[in-house]
Amino acid sequence: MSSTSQLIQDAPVDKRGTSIVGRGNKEGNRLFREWYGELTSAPERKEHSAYVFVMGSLAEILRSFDIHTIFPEINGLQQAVRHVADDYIGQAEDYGFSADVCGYVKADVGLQLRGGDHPMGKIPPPSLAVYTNACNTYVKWAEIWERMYHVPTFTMDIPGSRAAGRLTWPGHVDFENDRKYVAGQINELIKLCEQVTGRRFDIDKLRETMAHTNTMSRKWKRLIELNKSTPAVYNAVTDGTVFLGMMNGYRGRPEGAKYFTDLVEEMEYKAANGIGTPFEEKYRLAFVGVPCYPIFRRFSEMFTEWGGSFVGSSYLWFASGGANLGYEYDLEHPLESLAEGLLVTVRDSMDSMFYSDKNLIEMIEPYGIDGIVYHPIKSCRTVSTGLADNRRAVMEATDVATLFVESDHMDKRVVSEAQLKNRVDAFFEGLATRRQRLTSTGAPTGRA
Amino acid sequence: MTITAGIDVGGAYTKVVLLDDELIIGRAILRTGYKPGMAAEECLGSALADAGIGRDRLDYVVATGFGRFQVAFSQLNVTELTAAAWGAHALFPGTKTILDVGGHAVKASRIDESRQVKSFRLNEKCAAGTGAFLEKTARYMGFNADQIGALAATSSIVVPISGVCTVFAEAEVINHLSQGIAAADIMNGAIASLVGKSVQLMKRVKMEPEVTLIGGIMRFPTMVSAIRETVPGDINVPEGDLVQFVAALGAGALAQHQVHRLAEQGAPAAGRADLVGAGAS
Amino acid sequence: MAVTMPSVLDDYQSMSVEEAIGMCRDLVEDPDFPTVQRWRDAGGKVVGHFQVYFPEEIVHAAGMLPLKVRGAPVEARQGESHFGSYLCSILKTSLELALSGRVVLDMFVSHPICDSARNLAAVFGRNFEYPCEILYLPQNANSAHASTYLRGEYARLTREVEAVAGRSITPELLRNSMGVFNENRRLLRELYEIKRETPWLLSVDKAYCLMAVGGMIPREEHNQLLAWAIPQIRKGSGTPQDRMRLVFTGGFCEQPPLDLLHTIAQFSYVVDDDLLVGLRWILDDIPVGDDPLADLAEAYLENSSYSPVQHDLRKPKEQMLLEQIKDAKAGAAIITAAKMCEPGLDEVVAYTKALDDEGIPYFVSEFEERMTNFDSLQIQLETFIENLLFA
Amino acid sequence: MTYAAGVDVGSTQTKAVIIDEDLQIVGRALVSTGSNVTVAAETAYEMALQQGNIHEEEEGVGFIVGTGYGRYKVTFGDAQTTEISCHGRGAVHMFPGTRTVVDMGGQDTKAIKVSPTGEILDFFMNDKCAAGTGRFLGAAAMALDLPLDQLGPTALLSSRPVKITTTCTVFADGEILSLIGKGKKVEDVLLGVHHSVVSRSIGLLSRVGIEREVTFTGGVACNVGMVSVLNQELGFEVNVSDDSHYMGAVGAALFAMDRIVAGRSPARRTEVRV
Repeated sequence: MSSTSQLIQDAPVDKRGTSIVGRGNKEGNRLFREWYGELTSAPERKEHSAYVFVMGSLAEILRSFDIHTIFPEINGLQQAVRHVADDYIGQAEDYGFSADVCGYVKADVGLQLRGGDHPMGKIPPPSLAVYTNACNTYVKWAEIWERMYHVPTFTMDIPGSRAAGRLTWPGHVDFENDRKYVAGQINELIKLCEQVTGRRFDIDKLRETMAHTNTMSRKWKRLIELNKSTPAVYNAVTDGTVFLGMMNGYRGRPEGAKYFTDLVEEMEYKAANGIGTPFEEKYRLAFVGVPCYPIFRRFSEMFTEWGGSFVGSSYLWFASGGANLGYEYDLEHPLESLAEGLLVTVRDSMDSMFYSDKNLIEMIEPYGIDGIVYHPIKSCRTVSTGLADNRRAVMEATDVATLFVESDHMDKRVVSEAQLKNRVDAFFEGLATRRQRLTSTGAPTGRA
Repeated sequence: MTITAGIDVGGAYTKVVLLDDELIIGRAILRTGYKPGMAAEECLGSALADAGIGRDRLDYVVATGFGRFQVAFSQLNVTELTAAAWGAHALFPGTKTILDVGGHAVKASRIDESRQVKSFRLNEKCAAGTGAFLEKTARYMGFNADQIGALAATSSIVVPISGVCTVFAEAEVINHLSQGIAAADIMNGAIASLVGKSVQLMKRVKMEPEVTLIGGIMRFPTMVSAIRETVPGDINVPEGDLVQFVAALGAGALAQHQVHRLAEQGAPAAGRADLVGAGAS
Repeated sequence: MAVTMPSVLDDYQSMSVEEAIGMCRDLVEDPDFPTVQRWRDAGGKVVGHFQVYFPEEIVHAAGMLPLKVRGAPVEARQGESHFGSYLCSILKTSLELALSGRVVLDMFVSHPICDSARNLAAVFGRNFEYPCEILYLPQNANSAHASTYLRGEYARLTREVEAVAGRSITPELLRNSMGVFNENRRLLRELYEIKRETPWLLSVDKAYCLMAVGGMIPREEHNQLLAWAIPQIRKGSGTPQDRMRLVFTGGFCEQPPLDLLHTIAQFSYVVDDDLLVGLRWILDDIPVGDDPLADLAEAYLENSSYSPVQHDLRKPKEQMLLEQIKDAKAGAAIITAAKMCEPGLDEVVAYTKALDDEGIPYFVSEFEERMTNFDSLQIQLETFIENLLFA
Repeated sequence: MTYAAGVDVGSTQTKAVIIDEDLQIVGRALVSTGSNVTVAAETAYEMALQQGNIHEEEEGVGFIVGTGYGRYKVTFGDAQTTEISCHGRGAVHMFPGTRTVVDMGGQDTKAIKVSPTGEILDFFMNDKCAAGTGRFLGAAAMALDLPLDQLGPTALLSSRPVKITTTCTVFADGEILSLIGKGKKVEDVLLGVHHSVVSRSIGLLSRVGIEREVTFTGGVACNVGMVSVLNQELGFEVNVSDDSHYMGAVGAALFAMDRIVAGRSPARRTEVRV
C-alpha cells in the first residue's frame, strides 16, 4: 500500500515506525493533521489566518506576524482524495459557477458556503488574503473572498520570465526594475500585516522564518536530486504530494526545517542501501502536470502495476514555489534578499509551467527517464495550456516515449478511469516493444 | 366567444391547442420531422377535427417552439419561454418557477404574477442533461420511451452516472450493464442525473414556489417524484399528457389576450409575426 | 512625420458610408488579413499583440504596424494539435493564423491577462523564430510602485521593439505616435457616443466593424476613415424605434461572431459594450510630456477602463458594470463569456448577483468565435422583448 | 494446424477473427455487443470458429487475445492488449507501408503513429467529447431516418456541402433538422456532416503527425462517403481494407500468433484476468 494512501486512508502506521525508512511519510501524516488542528483552533486563540497559495505564499512575512497560512489548493486536493469534492463543487455550481471553472476555486467556494467545514477540520475565515500572479486564477479567486468577507486582499505581483530561458540577474537593469517593484510591494504587505494584527514588524523574527525556509529549500533541492538513484527512493507523484504538503504548510517553521533534514537523511540511507519504493521499478518516468486526485491511488496504480516508477515531476518544481532551485536568502539583508528570492523562485515556478520543455529534456539522461507522462487537467490552464506543444517540442528533440492523458485534479465528471487505463496500457505496451527493440540493438534503455 | 389556436413546433413533436375563451376544445400532437411548416399544418388540421370546427372559425393563431418561423398562418410568433409562462400561469395561477424539460433543451424560468419572465436559464450544450439522454438510455437497454417511467419505478437504487458528454454517459451505461447492474437502477441513475442538472438550472434563476413542471419528460412519475424530493414547496404537474401541451396552451392563451387587447385598441388582428420573423435567418 | 505609412485601404471616399462599413466588415472577417499583407508588401514590419491592452504607440513610433491578434473564425486544424481540450477558441485560432502563414509577424507579444494568454507566448516562442514574449503589465494596480515599474517595463519593451525595427524610438517619435492614438481614441469615443445617444443611427455590428478594422491598419488611416464616416453616420436617416437598450459585456478578449452581434442588433439597441475594450482602454487623451513612457504607464493605471482581467481594488467590476449600464441609460444587460474563458466565467457570477440585487434584467449566454447557431441567444432576446410587449 | 484468435469487444460491436500460421484470416464474425459483454465475446468467437469450420477438439486455437474496451471481459482469453496496439499492428500487417492509422469507431476516433515494425510511436484519442465521431454519423442517420449504409452514397450525391459547426451528437438531430427545415437538401447536409467528421479526425491525426501511408480502420471505414471525403481533404488516397472493421481483432490475433510462435502459450485458462 503506498504511503500516500495512508495519508488518504488514515491507516495505522506499521510496527517499523521506529526505523528510518518510511519515517518521512509517517511524520508527514502526523504533522499534516497537527497543522489542520492548529488551523481549526486558531479562532479560539484569536489568531489570524491568511489565505495564501503554493506559488509564492509569503509565509516568511506572515509567519513573522504569527499569521497562520491556509492553502485553499491543499484544502481542495484533500477534498478530492477524500472523495467529497463533488459535493462542494456542486454547491459552487448551484451558486452560479460554470462547469468550466477551476475545480479548486469551486471546492473552496463550496467550503466557504459551508462555513469552513472540511474533512480535515474547520477552516477559519481569512483575516486577509495574499497571492501572487503566478496563477491568474489566484487573482480571480481572491476577488471572490473580497466579495464574501470584505477582507484586505494583497496581490504580490511578480513579473516572470519574458521569454523562454531569458533570465536576468541582479545588476541587470530589467532585473532591478522588477526587484524594486517586488521590494516596494513587500513593504506595502508588511504595513498591511501591521494593520491587520496591530503588531509591529519584527525583522529578527523575519530572519528566523527565512532561516528555516533556507534549510527547507536546500533540502528540497537535494531531495529532488536523490531520485537519480536506481531504484527511485520515492514516488515523485504520490510521496511527492506528501512532501509538497509539508513544504507549503510548514514553510518558514522549525518543524519544516527538521522534517526535511530528516527526510533527506532517510532518502540518502535508502539510496545508499538500494532501497526503492514498494513497487518493482521497470520503467523510470517523469510526470508533467497535476495528479488526478479524485482517483489518486488508482491513478498511481495504473502505472506502478506495469512497473512504472515516477522519479521526477514538474509538480515538485512549481508547486513548491520554486524551492527546487535551493535558493537561500541572505540573512544579513533580509528584506532585499526576500525580494530577490521571491522574484527568482516564483519566476522559476512559472518557468516550470510555461517553459518546462528544456528542463524535461535535460532531466532524461541523469534521471534515466524512459517515458514522460503529460497529464494536463481541465481545471488549470496555467499548468495545462502549453503541455501539448511542450510535448511536441520534447518529442522533436529526443526519442523519449511520451503519454498525453487529460482529466482533472478535482472534477470526477471528467475523470474516466476506463479511458485513462486504456491509454496508460497502450503506453506501456509501446514501452515494452520499444525496450525489446533497444535491447536487441544494444542501445541504452535508461537505467533499467 | 373567441376561438384561438396555439401551435408549438418543438424539436421532436408539434402540438396544437384550440381554445374557446378559457376552454380547451381541441388538441393534437405529431412528430415534427424535418418539414416543420407541414407538421404545423397537419397538426392544426387534426386539432380542428378533434374540436369539430372549421378553420374559418379561428380568430387568432400564435406559434411558438423552434419551428415557429416555419408556421405560415400564425399572426404572432413567441418563444417557448414566453408561451410556457402563459401556459403554466393559465393552469396554475400561483406559478413562480417553471421547469421545462424537453428532448433537446432544459429551460428554467422565474415569472411574476403578471406572467412576466423575470429570469431564465437554458441548459448549456455538452451537458448530458436532456430528455433525449433518457430516451437514448432506455433505447439502448431495449425499452421504448413510454416504458421509462414504469421501468424506473421498479427500482430503489440510484446508479451514479456522472459523464458530462451524453455519448460517454452512454458508455457508462454500457459498463454498468456489463457489470450486471439492473436496467431499472441504471434508468433511475439517468433520471437522477437529469434531475440534478435541471434543479441546478432552477437554483440559478432563484426558484420560488410554486414550481410548475412541464415538458414531455414529466410524463414519467419517477422524474416528478425525484424533483419533489430535492425541491421544497408546492410542485404543480399538469394532468396526464397535458404536460406536453403547456407551451401550445400558453400560445393559445396569449392569442386570446391579443384578440381582446386588439379589440380594445380597435385594431385589426395583425400581430408582430413579421417583426419577429425578421429575426429568423 | 518621420515614418511614411503606406495606405492599405481601398479608396472608400467614393463609396457610401454603408459600402465603406461593408468593406470594413469584409476586412474584419477575412482570415487572410489583406491589409496586413499590403503593409508587408510595402516592406513594413508587423508586431502582433494578443488581447487585451497593448501600448501600440511604442510599436507605431518604431514605424511598424501593431496588429491586434484576436483570433479569427477559422478552423484551427494545425492550431488544435498544439493544445489540449479545455481551452478557449481564440488561443487556437490565433496560433492557427500564424502556423498557416495567414499572418506573418516580426514579433509577438502576449500579456498576463490570463494563464492561457501567458502560455500562448511560450507556444509561439517554441514554434517561431521571431521574438515572442510576455509584456508583464502590472497586476497590482494598487501598489504605489506600479507605475514606476510599468515605466521600466515599457522601457524594456521599447528596447526589444527597437531591435526588431532596427531603428531607435526617440521621445519625439513616441510623442507623435501618442498624438495619433489620442486622436484615434477620441474618434472611437465619438463612435460610441453615437451608439449611446442615437443608437438607431449605428448598430453594434456596424460600429464594431468600423472599430475593429483599426486593429489591422495604420492608425492614421483609421483616423481618416473615422473622421470621414462619423459625420455621415450622424446625418443618417434612421428613425428611433421602441427597442430595449442593452449593454453587452464579455467581448473583451475572444470576439463574438459578427452574426451574433447582428442578431442582437435586430432586436435591440446595444448602447454600450466591452468589445475590443483594449482599443479604448485609455479613457481620455494621454497628456504628452517630457517622459512619454511615464505618461503611457500612468494612463494605463490611472485613467483606464475595466475588464475581468485587470485587478484593481478601485474598480470592483460589478460596480463598474452597473455604472456603465446607468451611464448608457440601458434597461438591461447581456452577460456573456467566451467558452472556457476562466476570467470571463468567474465574472459572470459577480455580474449576475449584482444585477439581481439591482433588479436589472439580464440574460447569460456563452459564445465561441466560430459558432454559427444563435437560436438560444435569439430565444432569450425575444423573450426579453415579448415581456415588454405582453406585460 | 494451430490457429490464433483475436476478439475485439467494442462499445457497440464485438468482432472475432481466427488466423492460421500463414497469418491468413480463416474465420471472422461480428455481433452487436449488447448488454452482456462476455456472452457477446463468446458468441463472436464461436461464430468465427464455425465460419472457419475449425473444430477445437482436433485442431486447437493456441492462443486468444482480447482487445477493445471490454477486453478484460473476454474471460476465455489468454491475454489482453489495447485496441491501440492492435489497430496499429493490424494496419501494418495489411498495408506494410502504413505509418499513420486513423481508426473510427462508434464513439471514439484514434490517431496512431506506427513504425515499420508496427511499434506504436505515438497515439491520440478524443477524450472529452464524442463530437465528430462515428456516433455523429449514426445520429445523422437516425435524424434523417436513413439506413447507416446509405449515409455515404447519399452524401456523395451532393456537390455543395452545408457547413456544420455543431458536431455534438446530442444536438445533431436538432441541428440537422433545422437545416433541413431551412430548406437545405438532405445530401448537402449529409456531405456537410461527413466533412465536419473528417475535419475533426484530421485535427486528431495532425496531433501525431500525418505521415504516409495512412490506413483507415474501424467500422466507419466502410462508409464510402467518409473514405472519399478523407482522401479529398488529405490530398491523397488512404488504405482501406475490406476487413477494416475487423482490424482490431486481426491485430489481436497476430499478437496471439506471436505468443504461439514464441512457444510461450500458457495452459488454456478460463478464469477472469483483470
